[in-house]
Amino acid sequence: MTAAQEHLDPALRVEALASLLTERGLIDPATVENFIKTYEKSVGPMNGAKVVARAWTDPQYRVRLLADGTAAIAELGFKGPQGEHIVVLENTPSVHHVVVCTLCSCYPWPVLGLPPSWYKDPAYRSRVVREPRMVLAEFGLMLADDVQVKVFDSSSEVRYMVLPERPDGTGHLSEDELAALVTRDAMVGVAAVSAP
Amino acid sequence: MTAAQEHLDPALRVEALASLLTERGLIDPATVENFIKTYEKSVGPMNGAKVVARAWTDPQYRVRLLADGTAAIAELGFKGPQGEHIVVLENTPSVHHVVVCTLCSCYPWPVLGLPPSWYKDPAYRSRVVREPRMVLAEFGLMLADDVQVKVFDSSSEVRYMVLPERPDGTGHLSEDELAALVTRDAMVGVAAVSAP
Amino acid sequence: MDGIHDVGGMQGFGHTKPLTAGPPFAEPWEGKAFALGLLAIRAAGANLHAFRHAIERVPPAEYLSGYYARWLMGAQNLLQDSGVVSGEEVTARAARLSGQHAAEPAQPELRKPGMPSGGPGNLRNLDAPPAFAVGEAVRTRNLDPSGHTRLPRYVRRRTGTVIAVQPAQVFPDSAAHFLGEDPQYVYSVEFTSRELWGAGCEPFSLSIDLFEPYLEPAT
Amino acid sequence: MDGIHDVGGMQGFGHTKPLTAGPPFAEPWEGKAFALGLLAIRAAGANLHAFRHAIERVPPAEYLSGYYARWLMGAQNLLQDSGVVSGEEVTARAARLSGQHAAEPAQPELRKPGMPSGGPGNLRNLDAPPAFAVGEAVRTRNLDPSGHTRLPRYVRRRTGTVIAVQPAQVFPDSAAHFLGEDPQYVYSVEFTSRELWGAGCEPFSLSIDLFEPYLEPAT
Repeated sequence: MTAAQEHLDPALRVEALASLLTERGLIDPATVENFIKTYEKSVGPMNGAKVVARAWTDPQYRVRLLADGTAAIAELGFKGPQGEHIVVLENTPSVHHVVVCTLCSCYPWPVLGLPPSWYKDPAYRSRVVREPRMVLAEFGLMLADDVQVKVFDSSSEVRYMVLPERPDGTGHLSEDELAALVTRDAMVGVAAVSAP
Repeated sequence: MTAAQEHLDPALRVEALASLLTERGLIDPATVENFIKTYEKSVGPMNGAKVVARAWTDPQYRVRLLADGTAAIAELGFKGPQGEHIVVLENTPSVHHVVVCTLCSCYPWPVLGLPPSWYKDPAYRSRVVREPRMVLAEFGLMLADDVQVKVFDSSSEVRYMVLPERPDGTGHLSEDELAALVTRDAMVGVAAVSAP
Repeated sequence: MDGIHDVGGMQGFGHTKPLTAGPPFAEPWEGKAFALGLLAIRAAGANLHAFRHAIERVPPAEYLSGYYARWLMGAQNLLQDSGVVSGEEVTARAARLSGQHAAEPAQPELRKPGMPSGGPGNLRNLDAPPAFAVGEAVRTRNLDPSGHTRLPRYVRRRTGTVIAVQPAQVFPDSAAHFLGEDPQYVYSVEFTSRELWGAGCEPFSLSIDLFEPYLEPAT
Repeated sequence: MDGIHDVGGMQGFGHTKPLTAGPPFAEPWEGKAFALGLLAIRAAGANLHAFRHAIERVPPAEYLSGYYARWLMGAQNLLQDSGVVSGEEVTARAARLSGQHAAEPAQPELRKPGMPSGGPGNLRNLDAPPAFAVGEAVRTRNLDPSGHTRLPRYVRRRTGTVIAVQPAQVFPDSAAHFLGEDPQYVYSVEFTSRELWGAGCEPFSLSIDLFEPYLEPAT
């Protein structure tokens, strides 16, 4: 069941595999570079932030986003791998959502890019389904006792994104200015968005 | 909950700890040596083998051993740490017992000494409670389909030792000669005893 | 498979890592490993589910050594399984790249899996209606598959409530082993924390997306 | 504690190691580590249960690095908890022993636990009779303690039969945390493999020794 592999430094393993696969015409180094560039430059939490800012400023968009996340997100041009069916969870003063993937590290790539280190770490994956308030407090997010905590474990191809609460005192900000406030962590549900 | 410790080579960690504890008068290097010698020389499976050989040759001892393992084993002078309450499980042509400690590596030290590497390894601990026949086959012990397999997980201070079946063709052997045939593995239940 | 990957509810992993906003790839090899993992799926004739299972099969100590390290070893598992490259080839090539002399072993024989695809992605349409409805009480079955599954240990043998019916999807337990797509409805099932962890735990609810074969009506 | 130590039924650890009849200690440091672990219990004013829990608290990747390595880190956990030595002291001493210059930090303040002992060993006599009898059907409670426990995950929420009443013993869940001996009867409870692992597993029975508070009558 377990596949034995020679112990290798991963940086060396990747070169060995890439060299063999390239030689056999199975991968193209340009495609590799393109994948890396895509997730370094074009696909990241700035996409999700635009979705959130739009939902905060356009009530009808917000309704569409909560009813059919995938379609509403595609309106802004965001789709692709790990985004076949995206459900948006709205945080309110009384309900706080937080997302995890305990079995691997499933994450809504089109809106948030690739998952950060803490999301993939066994500490987060193991603990947030057992003691979410403790984990959130460790991250600096203190929730009032009367806030309901709802944890979502992404175990199928459904991907979850949190629509955080719009902070007070941001009524005068433009959609772009609002988007600049929205963090990746808030869209996973481990932080709140702060006014500037 | 988890205690962070600097990463150290264990051979160096043991020297550092021994040096600090000796300096503080909390351990005596002679005691350390004595512990090591005891489990290298005096306490090991040769003790259990004597118990088994006695049970094979003295029917009344066998009855006492199965009724109160601790007392019958003490008759031969074997007792001490990890032997407060020893239960002996008798293998027969129709029932095969095998012992494990899934949570750590509990083992009946007075009769078997310290546990071998395979007993402490997560592969054995994880698998023998889920696919014991497969594990026994991997060790080379093939059981007929009509043999009942009974796995014992040592999760309290009760310690288990298996009384293996006496092999055929050993009627002429003395108790000492029989004891020489009995292996540690047979007394854990992962092997049978073979005639010489 | 009750592997090291199934960490939900486990204890002893210590504090969470800080919420730093670093780049997606901390080191250049990580980016390459990421791309190579995705490309290995195609090169091996495999699928996403088989790739996840290949990562689950990385030995526990190596699994815990880091995300892109296990991702890469998972990719190599897929390629080995399909006979695209052998472990010996990787070892020899690594040695040569390190400036050592190493004979290059012969290429293995290709043995790519064959499984008809119902189309791109994992969402599928089913003619039959879903077996469970929103609001219904369901219980996770006493299942313990030794292969790939998306029913983690911490929600097994538990009773919860369906809060959403999600689109039908390719069944990972089947597709990971190239036994067909066997698409199934998926339900978001909500459990109380008390049902999961007993009295004395924090009050919260947990929702997880479970495939229809994992569930039975709660009685 | 649902830690890395609770491996019963886990998959992915590969083949068993061969049944070689090597010496008890493969290398000299292992013998020293063994002795030091036992002596650390006394030096720390702790007990066997606290030592087991100290090993359980070794971080998972280190836990998997080997038996005497985790045993030794467990011993250090005990000594640190009791303020007998600090981690900084161990690091500094290790550096000095390796020929490096390292300032020796101040000794920590002793904070040894205090728990009255009911005598040597772990067997105790109880006035009250055992709650369960041989032949009785029992169910493991929905317990999930975050501290030390001897109720592994793979037998939780399962129904079995008492096959032996064992002597009452110091309760590990209490003693490991120095909360008193709280002795309890122990029952050998037998489960069918099907109850543990569902349909399709090998037929066998599993017996495990469970403390009375882990059990309730099966209804």
